[in-house]
Amino acid sequence: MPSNRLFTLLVPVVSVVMGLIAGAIIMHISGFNPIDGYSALWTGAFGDAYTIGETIRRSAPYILTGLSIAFAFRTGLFNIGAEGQVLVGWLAAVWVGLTIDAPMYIHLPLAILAAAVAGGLWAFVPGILKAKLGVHEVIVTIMMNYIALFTTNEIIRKVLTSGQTTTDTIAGSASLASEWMQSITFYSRVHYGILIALFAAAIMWFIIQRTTIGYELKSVGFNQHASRYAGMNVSKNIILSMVIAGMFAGLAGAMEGLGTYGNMSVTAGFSNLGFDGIAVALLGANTAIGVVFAAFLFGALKEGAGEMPTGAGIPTELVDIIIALIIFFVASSYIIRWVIVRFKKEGK
Amino acid sequence: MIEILQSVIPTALFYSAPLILTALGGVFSERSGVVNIGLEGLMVMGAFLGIVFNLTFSDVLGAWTPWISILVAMVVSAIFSIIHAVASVSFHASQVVSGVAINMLALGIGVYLTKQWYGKGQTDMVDQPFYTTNIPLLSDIPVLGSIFFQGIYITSYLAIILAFVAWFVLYKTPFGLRLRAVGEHPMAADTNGINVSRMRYIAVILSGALGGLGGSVFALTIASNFSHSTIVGQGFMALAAVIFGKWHPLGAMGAALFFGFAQSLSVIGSSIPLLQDVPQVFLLIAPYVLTILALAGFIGRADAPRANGEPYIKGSR
Amino acid sequence: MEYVIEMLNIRKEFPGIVANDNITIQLKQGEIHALLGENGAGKSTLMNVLFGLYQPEQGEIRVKGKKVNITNPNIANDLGIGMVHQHFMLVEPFTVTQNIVLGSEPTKKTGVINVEKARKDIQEISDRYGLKVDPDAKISDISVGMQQRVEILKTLYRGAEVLIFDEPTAVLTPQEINELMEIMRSLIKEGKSIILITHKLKEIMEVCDRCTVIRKGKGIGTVNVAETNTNELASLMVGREVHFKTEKKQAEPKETVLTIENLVVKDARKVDLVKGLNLELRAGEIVGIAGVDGNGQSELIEAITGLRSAVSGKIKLNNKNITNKSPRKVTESGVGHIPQDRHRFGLVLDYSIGENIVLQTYYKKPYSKAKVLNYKAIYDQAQKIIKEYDVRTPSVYTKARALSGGNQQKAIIGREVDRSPDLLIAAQPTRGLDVGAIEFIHKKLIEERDKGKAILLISFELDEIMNVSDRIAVMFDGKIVADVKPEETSEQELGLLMAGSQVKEGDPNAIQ
Amino acid sequence: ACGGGSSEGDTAGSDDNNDNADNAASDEDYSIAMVTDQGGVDDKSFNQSAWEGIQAWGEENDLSKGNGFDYAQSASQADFMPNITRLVRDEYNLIFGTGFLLKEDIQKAAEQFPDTYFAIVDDIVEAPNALSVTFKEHEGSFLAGVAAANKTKTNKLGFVGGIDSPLITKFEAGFIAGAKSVNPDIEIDVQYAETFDDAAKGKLIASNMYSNGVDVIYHASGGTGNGVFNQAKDIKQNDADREIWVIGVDADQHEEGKIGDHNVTLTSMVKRVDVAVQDVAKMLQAGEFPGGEHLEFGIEEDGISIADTNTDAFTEDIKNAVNEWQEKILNGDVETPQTREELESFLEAL
Ligand SMILES: Nc1ncnc2c1ncn2[C@@H]1O[C@H](COP(=O)(O)OP(=O)(O)OP(=O)(O)O)[C@@H](O)[C@H]1O
Ligand SMILES: Nc1ncnc2c1ncn2[C@@H]1O[C@H](COP(=O)(O)OP(=O)(O)OP(=O)(O)O)[C@@H](O)[C@H]1O
Ligand SMILES: [Mg+2]
Ligand SMILES: [Mg+2]
Repeated sequence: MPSNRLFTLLVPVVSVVMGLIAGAIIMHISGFNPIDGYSALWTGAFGDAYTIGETIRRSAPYILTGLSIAFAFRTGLFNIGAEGQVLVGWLAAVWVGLTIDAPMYIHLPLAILAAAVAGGLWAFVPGILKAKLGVHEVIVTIMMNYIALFTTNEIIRKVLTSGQTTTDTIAGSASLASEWMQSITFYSRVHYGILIALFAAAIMWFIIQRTTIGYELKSVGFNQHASRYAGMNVSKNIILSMVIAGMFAGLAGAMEGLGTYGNMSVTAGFSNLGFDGIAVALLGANTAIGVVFAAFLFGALKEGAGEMPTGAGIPTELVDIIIALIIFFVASSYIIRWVIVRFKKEGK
Repeated sequence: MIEILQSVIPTALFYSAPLILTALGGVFSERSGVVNIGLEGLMVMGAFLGIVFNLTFSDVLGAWTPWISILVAMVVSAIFSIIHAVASVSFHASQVVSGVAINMLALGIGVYLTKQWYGKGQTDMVDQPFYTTNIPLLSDIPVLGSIFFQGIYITSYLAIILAFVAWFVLYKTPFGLRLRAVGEHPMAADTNGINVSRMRYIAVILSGALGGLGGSVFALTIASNFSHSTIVGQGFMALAAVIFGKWHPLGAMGAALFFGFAQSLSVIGSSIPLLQDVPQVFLLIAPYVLTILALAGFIGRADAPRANGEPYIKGSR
Repeated sequence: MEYVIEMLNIRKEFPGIVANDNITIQLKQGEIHALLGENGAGKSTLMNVLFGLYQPEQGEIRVKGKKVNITNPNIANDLGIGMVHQHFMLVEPFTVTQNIVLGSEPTKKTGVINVEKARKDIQEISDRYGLKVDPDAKISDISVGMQQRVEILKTLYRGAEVLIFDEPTAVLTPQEINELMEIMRSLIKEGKSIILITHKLKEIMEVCDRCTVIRKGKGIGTVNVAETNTNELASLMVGREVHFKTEKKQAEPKETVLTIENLVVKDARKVDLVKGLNLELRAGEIVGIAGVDGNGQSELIEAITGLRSAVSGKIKLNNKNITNKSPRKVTESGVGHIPQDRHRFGLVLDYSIGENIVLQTYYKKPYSKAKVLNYKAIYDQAQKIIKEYDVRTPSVYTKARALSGGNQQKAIIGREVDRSPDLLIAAQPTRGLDVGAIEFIHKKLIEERDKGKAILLISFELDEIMNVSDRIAVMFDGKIVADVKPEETSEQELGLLMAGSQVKEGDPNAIQ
Repeated sequence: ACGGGSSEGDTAGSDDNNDNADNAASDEDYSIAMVTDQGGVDDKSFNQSAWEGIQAWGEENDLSKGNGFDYAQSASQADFMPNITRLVRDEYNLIFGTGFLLKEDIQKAAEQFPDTYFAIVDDIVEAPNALSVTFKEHEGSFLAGVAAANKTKTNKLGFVGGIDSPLITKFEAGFIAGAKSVNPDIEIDVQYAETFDDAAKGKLIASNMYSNGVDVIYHASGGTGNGVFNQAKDIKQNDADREIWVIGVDADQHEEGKIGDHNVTLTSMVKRVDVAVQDVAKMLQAGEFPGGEHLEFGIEEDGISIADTNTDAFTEDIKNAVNEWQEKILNGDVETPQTREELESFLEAL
């Protein structure tokens, strides 16, 4: 049998290729030229410094929501609530960015921390309900999403502004925006947040793989009985896991609040960062490094999609279809493995 | 009080019906051991198909259009759900992953085809939606008649009846016993000569049919057209209803009715004297907070079917 | 010929291993045929082939002389082959009746399951073979013995003529084992044929007619039980001589390590199961707890180890109160625990062997420092344990799940013993293991005793209790009702004590 | 953003795929593009209306899509800025952002790209090269209120808002002021769905309002309004004699109200974004782009009107009443309120 490591690399690559081929077939059937379509997609994502900047910017929150969901998954929990955690994190970051007056080296970390804490607190609720009462985290996180949506809207209207739909722009001392990065990318909105996201990925990897905390969290995820037997506090670990997951998602909110937009608006619906994060996590096989790659893939496809209607007359939804197919192929890696093994055998 | 019930219950019923139907699909799928986060996508498919069929054939089919529309939506969504079955049953895919893909795929296909066929992001409104009716005889019952049988969509009753049918099928027939066995202990079922894969395929396809039904009923009783925002979160609420209802058809129905009731109350709240001065945001979040409280307070722990989410691979432990 | 089943030259491979290598077994009409072999020898695999769960790479199966191709359990059922699996194949939330009829349900005209008919049919069969079950009880609520009877009923309900029992006695109490023997005899009387897998040679001697031995996937041969003895069987299967009675010196008990006073513990259903228990255990002795399953043994262990809270009473370790302390505190004050259910409690099956070896100590130096794990130290330790305790695993990085039960058990024992706890609780440490592994584990327990540790052994095997213990405490109805020396008692006497006789007069819980 | 529901008679979709029509544009031609918000160019609302304006202007000048004028569709908030930037780099002279959601991005873009002209619809930005275009929705809503007050038999009206925001408050305040100006005793039930695309919520609210005796509902709630129409039509279907009405928003929502031989759409408050866009385009061509200014399109500027398509319901009497109040607004006799505070003082003065 070929080594596992090779598979973990081959499967996503093959999946992406197959997804793109399927996309080409769909384009062809619908009467579009796949080459035009994909060159538009490429231009839209990597055509020049500007789009590259935007692709990176778009990937940063995906990395973080992906990490959030992956982290929870690794410890046996399903966090559908990243969506709500993003919103409260966003709000908290902007709130601190607006109301506190401090030098940058205090203000910025404080705003980022506020986002993480808010996301963590939001996830604490499903965590504690799961740990203490056995309430299924999936329902509670879904409900918490709606609660976050309505309450953040209300706070923007009633507390952060007087009846407006968008807050003021945060103080420069709390901003992640980088004039330097913008200037080399033709004023894209790329900001320092990507560094935070990559750092967070490193943290996740470190916690999960290298620390006793990760050891306990995974153990509880695999087998609660054995964990209790081994002296671990199962409730504490469930809560901790949700809270850390929530903090990652909260940070994704900070990307938007402190980086991309510098403010927060009343929204009529979800940002989808949290839901897309599920796909990112799963594409990345719930590992930190996998999530980073998946987020970039996701970011590039979504960013490039914007160019498809103008560049080739193809509806952007085609990209959603392609992403969905890629996810299917990754999910069905069993069959891909099977084919690869077959292939190898024949080759011998 | 009766007045409040008169306005709450019929509205709760129409709100709940699509959730009930979809949740029933979820119950079948998860009872067989296949996690189905794809309910949202299945609803999208159903809504899309229901609307498109209705728009296309309303001239030909007349008053029968909505019924045939939901039937078609049901059948095609059932076929669509085979993708989930193939991935998660035959290819041993992670069922969560496959479900997420179903959600993205359905929305992608729905909107893509809408743009292809109609040249715009949303369809027109249908001419032949469902309308409410009074149920003959029953609606004349004093008090109860006006609460339960006036101004009701037949589809709401269909949903409730189907919940009982689902209960009957799952708990009274050999098919149901086998399906549940497959979700609890597939290997035991296998050694008893039950074809695990086949049962799971059937269950997933049933969830596709019911999800499609739920989506099309939503479209034809509430939304009237299809766009990217026709189904936004209802599938996840249906999933919540499945778990809230402890994977039991009647429980899921109860949970869906609870959601409808809570939503209806939150809207009506502003015209109930007692609640008039409550800031609107509290009414808005009330349904969701109530759900959490109900779960924490007296529903508590719910155990999923033991083998839920685990691909069955013959010959492994 | 008179063979009902013939499996000829069967070969079955798993990735990287040949589980069955050219094995032949022939079952005569009306006999009980034992299948004997070490853990992992390939017995279950062979039987799964017969039952249609696995397809053999090679070989031929004949039923009543006719060649058959059994591609799934349905075909096996149709051919009259039924199997009681090593790990029960029962759907826990279902009732007994539902489990039995599952897959071949009687229905009414309406398509509804005909529960009345099912119940009647089951009653009939269970009367005929003396298989007492409660048809409406949920599986999760009934004893292991009854679960086994349900498994047997399942096969009979489907009209099985040939029954395969895969290690049916590993999980049974002695009483239940006797009942099972009776059942098997009555099945033979009704014309059935049986293949019995067991590690207990005594059982083979008692009920079997012939015995086929396999070793490391290869067939060694078939012997007539009447013409052999346990020693011969054991050496056939292991390939060397095996000692059944473990050599040990006289115990030299020292200071008291564990004191339990008036302990009361409730079970999950909030019923008192330990009812004012008193026990004392000293350094350098092995105390065996004998008792019928369900008399509070599990609750007692869980209370000592902090996994379950005590309602009242006191548990003291080295004179320090450890009542209702957390499992971590209890472990740290010097308790080691080999849990009864190794898959549920003993191991995180998805962790590697190495990670499992530090399950109790990962947070300590040298395995971690400032919460950062030191994998080198962890895997070095694991390497040491697997060498010392002869854990057969491809590597320390292998997932625990992939190990055979015996090797999993050895890893757990290695982990617990190596910490050198003052008190070692060993619950059913040899359940399901072959004689070679049992011998090894018993030797280890005695070694620890000789090092001056206190050992509490809980087992349903009277043999084991008699062989290993220095002192036997009989547990009945939540209390220790007798304290005897193995030399001064017999299995018969213990059996009576365990059933509650000779209890103080006036006790309302005396024998019914 | 408050889009209407959808209706037939789409004009936007057909020309998606033929961007190579070769109408050689003269050298000194101006080019104009727009960035939509999430609604998209076929939202039956201001995005569509703006696009229609741009198309009309393009046709007048013998231009074609992708060649003189174009749009960029945004699927989410994250797309606004990339879309704007792309159009800047494609060297369009004037870029419209439609919808208040684009405010921040247009503001930023205007600062970053001083050589390009920008215009925001429905909000205000401040930059010398950017123009703000808003509408006096309160004026139209006032007239809608007048119409409703004249139509109601129960003296109970309903207002369904999308998201509680300054923009939608303009609709609310204008509507209430108009209705109370006709009859101060009229009650108005105001509810916000807090979303622009939850038809179920719209239907719940409408159902509640109608069963409480409301007979005219004015909605400014985009797709949520679908539910309002749905509920009204359902009631009408069951009881053709029941007098209940919906007032549409943004576009003429006459089609949405059709049910058999009836139509529940009393009228619609129409926002002529197309008119505004064409006006601005002409200023640009004339070299008079009013950068830094704020243009408000009201009744006077033909930017706001009240639809009279449903002649059965929107009777001559009502039409006359509406015209009468429209005169008063035009000649300054009535100052229509835009906020809740202004509404309060307006009502006190009645
Ligand atoms: N599903 C499987 N996948 C891979 N290898 C397997 C599988 N099942 C069994 N094996 C291999 O086949 C060998 C025989 O296993 P089997 O379960 O038949 O042993 P056994 O004789 O029943 O042991 P025990 O006495 O412990 O029940 C084992 O050593 C194991 O490595
Ligand atoms: N998932 C798996 N991957 C690889 N091998 C496996 C797997 N599951 C089982 N096996 C193999 O099957 C063999 C038998 O497993 P089994 O659990 O029956 O062991 P056992 O000794 O019978 O233990 P016990 O009876 O206590 O459960 C093991 O030796 C193991 O190698
Ligand atoms: Mg075995
Ligand atoms: Mg075994």
